[in-house]
Parts: sequence; C-alpha cells; structure tokens
Amino acid sequence: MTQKPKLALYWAASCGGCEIAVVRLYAKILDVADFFDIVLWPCIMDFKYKDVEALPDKSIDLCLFNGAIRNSEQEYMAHMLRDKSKALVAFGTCAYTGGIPGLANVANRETIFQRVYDETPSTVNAEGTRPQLSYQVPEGELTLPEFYDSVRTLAQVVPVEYFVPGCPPVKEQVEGVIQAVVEGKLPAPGSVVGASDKTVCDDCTRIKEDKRIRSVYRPYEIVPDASRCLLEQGIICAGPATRGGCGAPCTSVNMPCRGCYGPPPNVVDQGAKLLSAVASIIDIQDPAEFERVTQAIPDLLGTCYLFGLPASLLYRVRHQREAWHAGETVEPAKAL
Amino acid sequence: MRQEDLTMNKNGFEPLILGFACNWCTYAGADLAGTSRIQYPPNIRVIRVMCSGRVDPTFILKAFARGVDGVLIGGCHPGDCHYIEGNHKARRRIELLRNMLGDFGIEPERLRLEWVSASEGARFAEVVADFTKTIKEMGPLKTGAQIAVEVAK
Amino acid sequence: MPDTRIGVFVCHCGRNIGGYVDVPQVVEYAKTLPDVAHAEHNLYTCSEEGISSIKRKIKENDLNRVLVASCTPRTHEPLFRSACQEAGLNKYLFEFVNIRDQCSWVHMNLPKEATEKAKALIRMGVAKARLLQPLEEIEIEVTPSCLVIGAGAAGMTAALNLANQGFDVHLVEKRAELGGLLRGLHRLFTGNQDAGEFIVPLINQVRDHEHITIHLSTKVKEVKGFIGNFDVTLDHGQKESAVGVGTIIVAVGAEEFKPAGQYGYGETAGVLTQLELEERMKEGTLRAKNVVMINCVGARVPERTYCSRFCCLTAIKNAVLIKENDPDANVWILHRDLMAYGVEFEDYYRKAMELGVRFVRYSLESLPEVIMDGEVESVRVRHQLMGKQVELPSDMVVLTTPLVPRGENPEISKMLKVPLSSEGFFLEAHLKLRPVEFATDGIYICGSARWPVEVSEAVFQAYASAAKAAMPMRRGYVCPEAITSFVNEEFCGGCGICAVLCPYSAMLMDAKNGKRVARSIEALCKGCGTCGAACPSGAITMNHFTDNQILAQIEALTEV
Amino acid sequence: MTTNPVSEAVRTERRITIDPITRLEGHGRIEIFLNPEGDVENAYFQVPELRGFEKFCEGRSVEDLAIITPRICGVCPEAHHIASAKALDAVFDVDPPPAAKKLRELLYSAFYVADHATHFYALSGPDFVVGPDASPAERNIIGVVHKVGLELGGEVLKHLELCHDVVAMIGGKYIHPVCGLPGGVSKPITEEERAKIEAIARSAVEFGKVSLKVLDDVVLANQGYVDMILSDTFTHKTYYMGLVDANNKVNFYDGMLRVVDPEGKEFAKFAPSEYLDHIAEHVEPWTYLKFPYLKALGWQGLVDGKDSGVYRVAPLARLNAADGMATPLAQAEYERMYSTLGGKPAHATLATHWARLVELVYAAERMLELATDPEITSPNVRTIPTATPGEGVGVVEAPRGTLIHHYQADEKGLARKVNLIVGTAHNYAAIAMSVKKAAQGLIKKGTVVTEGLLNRIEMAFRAYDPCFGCATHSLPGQMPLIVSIYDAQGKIVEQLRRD
Repeated sequence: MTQKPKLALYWAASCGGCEIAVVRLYAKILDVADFFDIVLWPCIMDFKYKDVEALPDKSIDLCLFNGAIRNSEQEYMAHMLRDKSKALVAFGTCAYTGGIPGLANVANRETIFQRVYDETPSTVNAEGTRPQLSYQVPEGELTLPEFYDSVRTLAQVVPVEYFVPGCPPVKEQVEGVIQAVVEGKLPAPGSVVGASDKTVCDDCTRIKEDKRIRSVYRPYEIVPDASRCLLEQGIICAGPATRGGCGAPCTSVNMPCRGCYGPPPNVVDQGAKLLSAVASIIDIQDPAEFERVTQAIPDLLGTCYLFGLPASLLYRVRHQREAWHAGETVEPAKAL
Repeated sequence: MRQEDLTMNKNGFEPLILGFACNWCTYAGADLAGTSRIQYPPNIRVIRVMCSGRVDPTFILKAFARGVDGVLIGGCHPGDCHYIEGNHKARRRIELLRNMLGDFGIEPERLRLEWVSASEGARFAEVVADFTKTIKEMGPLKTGAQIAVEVAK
Repeated sequence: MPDTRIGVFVCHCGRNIGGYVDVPQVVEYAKTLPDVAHAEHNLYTCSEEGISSIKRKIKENDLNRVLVASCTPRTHEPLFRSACQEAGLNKYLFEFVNIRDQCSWVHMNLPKEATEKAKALIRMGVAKARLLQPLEEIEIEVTPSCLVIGAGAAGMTAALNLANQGFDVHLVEKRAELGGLLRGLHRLFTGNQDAGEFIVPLINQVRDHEHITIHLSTKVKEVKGFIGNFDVTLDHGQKESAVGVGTIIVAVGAEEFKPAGQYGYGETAGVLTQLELEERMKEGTLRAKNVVMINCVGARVPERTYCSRFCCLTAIKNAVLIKENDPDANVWILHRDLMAYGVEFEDYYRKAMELGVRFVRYSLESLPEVIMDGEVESVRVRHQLMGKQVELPSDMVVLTTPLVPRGENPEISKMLKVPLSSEGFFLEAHLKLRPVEFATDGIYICGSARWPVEVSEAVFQAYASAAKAAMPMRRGYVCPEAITSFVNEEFCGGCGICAVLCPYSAMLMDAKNGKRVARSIEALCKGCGTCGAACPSGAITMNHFTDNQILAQIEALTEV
Repeated sequence: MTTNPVSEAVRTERRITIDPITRLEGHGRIEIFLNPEGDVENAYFQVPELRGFEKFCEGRSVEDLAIITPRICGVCPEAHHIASAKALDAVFDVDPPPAAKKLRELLYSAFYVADHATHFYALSGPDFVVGPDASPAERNIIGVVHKVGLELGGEVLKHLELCHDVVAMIGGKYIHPVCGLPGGVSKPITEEERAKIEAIARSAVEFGKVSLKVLDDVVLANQGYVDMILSDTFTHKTYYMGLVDANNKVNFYDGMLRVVDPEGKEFAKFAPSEYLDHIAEHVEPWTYLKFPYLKALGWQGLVDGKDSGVYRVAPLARLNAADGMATPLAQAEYERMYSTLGGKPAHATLATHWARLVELVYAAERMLELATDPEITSPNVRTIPTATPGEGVGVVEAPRGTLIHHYQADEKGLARKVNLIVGTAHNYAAIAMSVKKAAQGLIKKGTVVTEGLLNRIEMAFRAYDPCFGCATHSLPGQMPLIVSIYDAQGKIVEQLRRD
C-alpha cells in the first residue's frame, strides 16, 4: 500500500466533468486504483482538509487538480496541494486556462450577486439578503468561503508542473496520461500533456480547399456541407487556433471547434490568433462591407475566449471592476 | 512603473504610446518628419516592421496588458502597399480587434491605424500629436492583467 | 552556444543627436542592460573611425551582436551590416536603433525626454538584439528561356524581342495558326494601315527565328516550380511534352463580346459586330447604303461595367472607311459617350464628322431599337440632344462590343497562382509601381489579357514585359530576400490560411502522410510577415521580425 | 476509539460538522447543532459555492448557451444541453423537424439509462446491496459486484459504456455534447448508426429487467430494508413536481409541468414557459444556493406539509406527479411499486431508488421506440430560424429534477437575461429537512455516533441526487464522512472517523 505512488484528485471551480472523465475510464479505473494509493479524491472519499494538511510536504506523487480558482477555499486548497505534491497537474481546461467558469471575468462579485440574488425573475428577496462569509444562526455561527471578484487559472495561483487540456480531457488522452505516469514517462515539467502539438485542423478530417470567405454565418444560420471545412463555409471555427489531440469530435458532428483545448504551442494568446486569422481570410477590402459581414460575430470576446478568458493577455473585462471599485451601482436590470 | 514616465511626469499624466511603422511608408514618413525637424510629443516608441500586415493582434494585446496607454499602427495608403495588400489585412485585423477591445472595456480609441506615406512627414507628426492628445485626455489604461496582479496581492 | 555579447555604439552625429540627447548618459545606461558586453559613443559612428571601431570592438570583446543607435536603417543599415560582415559577424546579427530622425530631431526642445526616449529605444533594441539569429542569403539560377502563352500581337512581339536578345522562347498558341485577333482585322488605326502589312512580317519573323519554338494547337497543362526554374507541361492534343523555362509571359489576349439576342444579332445577317464587319470589308463583300453602328453594346452596363477603351475608335475608323469607299453611303454612330483620347484619335473623330458620319447620343434608359422584317429596315432611337424619337433607315446594323476575358483565364490563373481582376482580366502587381509583372516573381503580363488594348498599346506592353523578363535571365540568377518566413512542420495543422494570404504564392500546402502541411518557398517569400501575423497555430516564424523578438521589444518598452 | 468522550460531550452544547459531502455546484456541508440534552437542535445544509452563470451568460451569442450551460454540471451535461436547445428553439420561435426532436430525445434517453444505472449500482446500491452497516471498505461498487456477482458487475459497466457511445454518436461527445442548436440538431444519423443504437437499446431493456430483479432479490426481499424505507425517519409529506405528457404520463423531454399536493391531488398544471407564475426562490444568508418554493403557498421556512411551499422533484416526485408511465414494462413496475408502498403519493424518500429503476426501464423502452422509429434516420434535422431572437424557456426533467433554462436575447442574438433553476435546487429545502430529520431520528441523548448512523444520515440526502453521493462508493476507499464534535467555543474535542 505505502509502496504505491500517492495520487490525489481535487476539483475547484468546475462542473465535475473532469472527474467523470476519469471515472469513465470504465474498467481501467480499477487499474488506476490498483496502481495508486489514492490519498485524496473528494468525490470518492473523505477530504477533511486537516488530513491533507497533516501529510508531509511533497508526499503526494501526483495531484490532478481540476477547476479554476473562484473562491478563498479553492485558493487555500491550491496552495496546500502545491506544498504536498511532487507533481501538480492542472487537469482540464478550467484549471489550465480558466474554462467556462472563467467567463465570469466579464463580471465581478457585485454584479454576479446582484443578478443571482436580486434580479433573477424567480428570486423573491425584498430584504436584499446576500450570502455572508460569517452568519450567526440562533444555534451558532455559519461560515462560507469568500467569492472572489475574478477567476484565476491554477498556474496564476501556484506553480504547476503539467497541464492537461480539454473540457473535458478526452478518454484516450486521460488513459495516455495515466499510462505515462505509470511508466514514468512524463515529459519535462512545464509541458502540456495529453494533447497534440498540432492544431485541431490536423485532427479534423473535413476537406480543406480555399480559406478565403466573403460571408460569415452563425452555426444555426446555415446547414453546412457535411464534408467540407466549416471555416471555409463561413462558420467561425476555432480549430486552427486550438491545440489538437481531442480528435475533433465537435466538427465530426458539423459543429465548430470552440477552443477548449487551449492555445497551440508557441501561441501566446489563443483569442488574438483566432481573431487575426478570421480577419485575414475574410476577403473583403471595402471597410463598410467588412463591418457588415463581421456583424455575424456579435460576441467577439465569447467567440475568441470562450474557454480561456483568465489565461488571455487581457485576463478580464476592465470597466466591470472599475465600476465596482468606484462603487457605481449598475442600474437594476428589468425582469425577464 | 516605467522610469521614463517618472521623469516625464512634470505636468500630470504622460501616456506611454507604442507605434508600429511599416518600413516602406510610415517609417520613412517618420524619418522625413525628422529631417524636416517637425516637433511632436516624445511619448511614442516606434517598432519598425516590414509591413503593417506583420502586426499580430497578439502584439497589441501584449502592449495593453503591459500597461501601454495607446497603440498606433502606421501603414501605406491603400493601393501603395509594398506587399500588394498587407495594409488591407492590417486594417481588417485592427478593425476587428478594436471591436473586441470594447468588449474588454478598453476604449477602441486607444488603438489607431493610420495611413502615412513616405512623403507625409508632417502628417506623421500631426497623427502622433493628435493621438497623444487623445490618450492624455482618456487617462491611463488600467488593464485586466494589472487588476489580476492586485487581486493576487 | 556561446553566451550573448552585445556591443552598443551610440552616435553623436555631431550635434544632430549629441546636441539634444545626453549621449554619455545613454551609453552608461546601455551598459546596465542585459547581455551588453560593451557600449561606447562615437562622434560619427558611420565615419571611417566609427566603422573601424565597430570592427575592432567585435574582435576585442568577441561581440556576437552589434547595435548602433544613430540615424535611420533606411540609409545606413547596409553600411553597418557590411562592417559586421567584414569583422566576421553575420550581418543579420546587427540591430539598428533610430535616435536621430525619430528622436533628437523631433524633440529638440525636450532634451530630458529625448534622452529618456533614446534609452527606451535602445533598451528595446537590445531586447531584440539578444534574440537575433544569423540568416543566409541564397542565389537561385535562372534558366535563360521564356514561355510565352498566346501568339497574338502582344505574344509574338514579346517572343521576338526576347529571341532577338538571344533567349530561347517557347511560344504556345491554342489555335492552329499564329496571329490571334489580328488575323480578323482589316485595317489598323491610326493611319488605317492594312493589318496584313503588320501581322504577316511579324508572323514570318517569329516562325523563322532560331530561338523561338512554336507550339500550335497547344495548351499549357501544368506549371510547377518558381522563377528561374519553371517545369511546364504542354498538351499538344494527342501527346504531351515538358519544357523547362526561367520566366513566363502571359499574353492570352481577349475576345470580342458576341451580343447574342441583342438588337437582333444572330437573327439576321444584317446585324453584325465590328470584327465581323472588318472581315467583310477585308473580303470586299460589304454592300450597304445605310449603316447604323450602335456603340457600348454589352459595355458599361450593370453586368459589364468597364469601358473597352478603343471600340469607339474602331467604330469611327470603320465608319470613315465606309464613307471613303462610298461617299453616298449614310453612316450613323449611336453612342452613349465618345472616347477619343489622345491627339490622333481626336483627329479621327474630326475627320469622320467632316466626311459626314453622323453621331447620335442615346442613353442607357432608352436604348435604340432595330426594326426588322426578316431584314433590317430601320433603327429607332431617342435622340438625346433633339430630345425626340428619330427613325434611321438602315440596311445594316453594326454592334460595337467590348473585349471580354478569355474563358480559360481562371484555369491559367489557378495554374500560375496569379490573380484575376473582378472583371476576369489578369491583375498585375501594381498599376504604377510594378506594371506588366505579377506579384509572383518571374511571371509577366502584356496585351489584352491584362486589359483591352489596341494594337500599338499591346506592342509596347509586349516590349515592357520582355524587358522585365530579360532582367533575371540576363543576370542568370536571382537573390531572394534572406528575411523570409519559415514553417515549423511540428506545429502546422495545415489549415491553409497562410497559403491564401501570401500575395506571392510563396506558401504551398504539401501533403505529408495524408495530412496537409504548409511550406514556405524562400525563393518567392518577400518577408512581409503577414502569414506570421495570421498563422493561428504559431507554426510560422517570420525571420528577423519574430514574435519573440517583437514581444521582447514590447516587454522592454514597459520595463522599469 | 473510546466512546466516553462522546457521551461526555453530549452533556454540553455540541455541534456536528459533516464537511464536505461533495458537490452540486461545489461541495455540500452539513452543520448539526445539538442542544444541551444532546438532541438535535437544528441542522443546516450549506452549499458553499457559486459560479454565477446567470451573469456571465449575458452578452454571449445566445446559441452559445447550449455550449456554456452544460458546464454547470459534468454529471448531467446532457440535461443542460437539451434544455438549452429547447430554450433556443423558443428564443428563435422555431420548430425543429420531427427527426431532430426524436434524436434529441434518443440521446437523452440513452443518457438517462446510464445516469440512473450509475446511481443505482455505484452510489445508492451499496447501501442496500452491501448494507448500511457493512464495513466502508466493502460498501462500494466493488462490494456490489462481489455481492451480485462479477457477471452483473460487467453488465453494468458495459451498459454505461454503450449508452455513452450512443450519446457521443449523436452529440459528438459524451461529456458536454454539442449537437443541439436552435431549430434542431447538427447531424442526422445513418442507418448503420441507427442499427447500432437499436441493438444497444434492446440490450438496455434487458438490463432494466435484470436491475429490477436485483431490486427484488436484495432490497424487497429484505424486510429490514423495506421497514427502513417506510420508516418515519426517511419520510416527508411534501408537494411533488414533474413533466407529464398529454396523458399525464412521465416524460423527460417535453410536456406540461404538473404539481400534486401531499395527498396526491393535482395542485397545478402549467406550460413550462409559465414557471414564474408558480415557482419562486428564497435567499438565505448562510448558503450560496437559493431555495425554490411554490409561489401560491409562499416561503414558510424549512417545513413540510400542505401549508408549506416546499416541493420535491426527481424520480419519486415525477412518478408521484404523474398518472403512470408511457411504456409497458415501466408501467407494470410503476403499479407494483405503489401497491407495495401502499398507494400514491409515496412520501418515503428512500423509495426514490425504486422510482429510479422504474424510470431506467422507461428510458430503455423509450430508447428502443425511438431507435426503431422510421423517421429517426431522416436527413432533415434542421429548421433554419428566421424570426428575430426574443425570449424563451426550455424545460426538461433532469435525473435530479426539473431543469429550467430561461433566456432573453436582443435583436443581434446576444443573450441579455438568463435565469436557471437546476434540478437539485428544487430539492434543496427538502434535502435540508431530510438531513435534519434523519439526524433527529438517529441522534438521541447519549447516542454514540457510529458508522451506520453516519451513513444513514448520508443516505437521507444521497437518495435525492448522485451529485451529493457522487461516486461516494464507486472506488475502494473510506467513507466520505467524518463527524467532528465541537465544544461551545467551536474547539474540536473528538473526531469520529470511518477507518
């Protein structure tokens, strides 16, 4: 038992899909259980923080950490697991680039609370009650973790050895990573593992001919030719600006890649590259016409950074926080 | 943050401006402004590229993330690009990027693309002066990345 | 990998820089920058002393990067680069910082700011210099032979011109005989010279020339390679053959628009086009008393907005010929606007009026109407000046139609990877800066393939393109840019975005074990870097202006 | 460990913390306060996490919500994806072709079989199969496999994988499918794929029968379990809500929302788009999750009964709220269940497991119906929206309860307002009450807190939602619980562990 390498899994701000992705190894999951001494897996067993704290530093051989850092509890766990682990792995897109929870960087604590606890039409909250970090109930005190203004990636909080992209990481790649660990074949620290060095286009079997386009469509606006490149048919696809290895499951069902595997190697900012590529191939010289055509991309931020806002160069939306700092009250939105 | 600012900071806010100039038109125009001794504000720092089409939006976001207050890109007039239509590609990228900067709460006015030919020394000086003025009025840029640092603290 | 050792040379340029920028202070600052092994200032770095100092310091401090902060790379970069080269340093390991034209001269009243700016620019320059990589310049041999596609006036003239210079020429013509459109022409303006007098000698010279190989009834099937070494496959119908050439001239010309269904064209022999009219005149079979010519048929209309430029003159020329031949004949020219540019053509117009050719202006809104009953009877037209409907007796109607692009243009454009205009004619690199040549090196264009031209224009375009094509062939080699893009196959996903962006067709999509990968052809790359800016997979490196170098400059710009 | 300190402890004010009990949106935490007599004074079930989807969905291209919202839960992303696609149909006022709707429901049915099977065998099964008092090391899927035999164990894993393949075939991915868009689905299926799916569906129906047999043999055959199921400790008289079809039969994909009162009488029946007239949410300062309740009755606090607005959703609630099942095998089992439990509605929380199997059989049968539908391979799976985007509500029955997506878009097709009520939220109040009741029933003066007791408290909430129990027993290992006994100052005086 004690001879086995120690494995820990933890999730922070995420949906749990990464955990399911590991559970979905089916029979193989039992091998994992055989090979490792699983010391921490909250969705499987007791995870009283004290027990992890009690472990000596670097006593966990491998820690698969999924989820972004959204609140104080998650940040605390990130630091603790960093200390306890030899190899800390940002497992899945949320931990790697912020993922969907990272989209919250378009807003901030106040605007989120306002929406969730005041504005939502089903909410009845005349007193303007808000969750409190510490609250006295008749029987005693109840506490809650602090909800931060911004979402951060794991690497923005603590140093990370490996990154496994994917929302979630595909089964084959998870198996591959586990295999690499079992065989002690992990690459140099700092690497992305469980993914390809090429882009999704390399995985995608659609026919690619001429990238020039003169119009842009949203996925629901046309029925694309099932065999041809979606981008060449005017549907914005993040495949060219996204690390491959997923096997392009999305384009295989005629839906564009949205970039969940993050930037390719050598790309600093995935969204900037996608934007540059798209602007380049829209073969229209007349500015007015270009303006008109690009109306079909109404949400550039969401198009370019759906899965990686916190990891982007700009990291978050600016005015939100400044409004929040200036204490401006965002005018209460009307009910649906 | 930037030592040249500190020294420049006599009367209020002195913006830091990054310029990209294409080798054949705008960079030559900037040189002409020099040989004609036309004076303009010292806030701009020019990076020479062969063509405005070389300017990757990544560079611009990097600059803003690092706290540059404004980015000016100079290229050849449409039809005069040394590389046929690199300037058109630049224009398309910049236009889309400006729209996205808005989504990020960064005023699109902080990013400007101008056509300046090799013979337009005076125009180069005007453009720089005007852009510097605009950015001064807008005040310093506070980016999400800087906010991140604060959050981390 | 030896550690980076940068030498920084700051120029006073007399007082030009030194008068406004505190050069010694800048030098002291430069010494504090990473990897700077040596920094000094010179009164004139470009002077004999300065240059020899650079060479000496490279040796003494075994510098492997050199940065000069002085005037502008546009004038002085070559000088300093060769200085480095002479000192045994690859010239691309040199970085230029402009602190005169773009600093001291434009901030003369702000010495303090100018000095700080100079420091910042040098800090940025050093940041880039640290990442500079040596580059090699290559030479590509150019086969001294040319492929001319199309044997009309333009093609034959170009071929003959090159052949006379001693270059081998392969002249390819899809038809069975030489001459192109000219064969059908009667007389040429200006001067109404017999077309035969021009074309026959030309054909004979071409046919008899030792350096010209003529391929009749032949099509170009495939073109591979690039300037200097094009591998061309010719399709002669039954068999194919391969020729290797160093340059290519496109002279496929254009064809006359046949206005089927308009004004009764095709319904009666009495309605014909100008070209058909010329053929009749040539045969001497023209019998007509009342001739009405209608201009701009199928030109300057919504579906074909351009003006074919010389058809007005063709109409005038033929009208004059009819009148000279039979003064009693009535000739009307119905036109929308009359284009008679230049000196000779204006005379033409005047002469026609003197001979009694009548000009009637009509508008696109009220087109003329040909009244027929088996044969042409008259033409009804709203006379714009008189503002009323007039009916012109007529036994022959001649439709003046524009030249339109050849049907095979798209095919050829794909084959040569050269662009077509929206009208379907071939598009040169630049109307003023680079006429008669394509953006793609080694491929040229002349005659009506480029735009409708009359014979004399076709001829001088032919000379121009021949002169352009002769340059690399005479030199025997070309030196492509050393600053080119490079594709790292490890990372290329084969999306093909770079391939459609490159104006020089320098990006090829290769198939590597079933997957697409981009390849940059150094010989064609001009180093603009637009592919690098767009490449979403980060596989393309734009040498000497790499992402890392520019990002480092930006970081340095914002450093404390 | 000595029991003395505990009995010591019981004499002064005590506090028991069960922290955490795994996630829905984040972890769950139970705080149990004891009075000086050592009886349960009160119990709080806290949800300490929030992600704010309702906010950051604003400004996104509205069709992207079908990609974004599934990330609320990686256990049931299919539910969110399908609910989102339906909301988008409404936003664009577009009616997908029949084949598209059927493909969505087919994907959803396959997902249901897998999800319910996971819960029955891996999460709650062990409580019955292996037994609540068995050693934690055995109380897991492996333990179940030992008890029921490797063959069945293999069957379970096989069918999970097969059903996931069906989802991936139609949706591209099993976790976070992408096929749904306004007006239909992105890809038709080929005859070849259909044949595969049909075979899987047939096998799934058989698997459903086997599962019912397991229930008979291990649960119903054991009077002890039956008594426990029916015991007051695990009983709550509340309202129940679920989707029903035109014949008031249970439906997961579409229909009307029906609410029955604690007597089982229809209390309300409404189109999902009218949910705001019937459901409201209450905010408490000690948790990030809101408490939905029936508007007509108002928020009376965490109490059950006819006068309280507290209602329940998920398998048992769905069956209570409906008049039966739309497929034969499921209907038969439905009738057997209620006769065994003594009629409708059934208030025994633990009967949810049985209800879940009834639904598993229905999902399998429905899967087969759809897989053999001649229209299912029609290439026409898209209606192109033409209307200006507006407002829309999309509702499905997620395994964990009614799932409501409500979007409002502007004319550019950008999401402007988003409201989401997820399955588990509806049950939040009930879960908190169940936990309190379980604690009250099991912690009495001087009672020593033992393994079985902790598990029984856990069983109370595990019945509602696998997100809580989430794989709690799915691997060899310890129970996820620890009980800390604090003194009045909150200083820990004793800990009870499972190992």
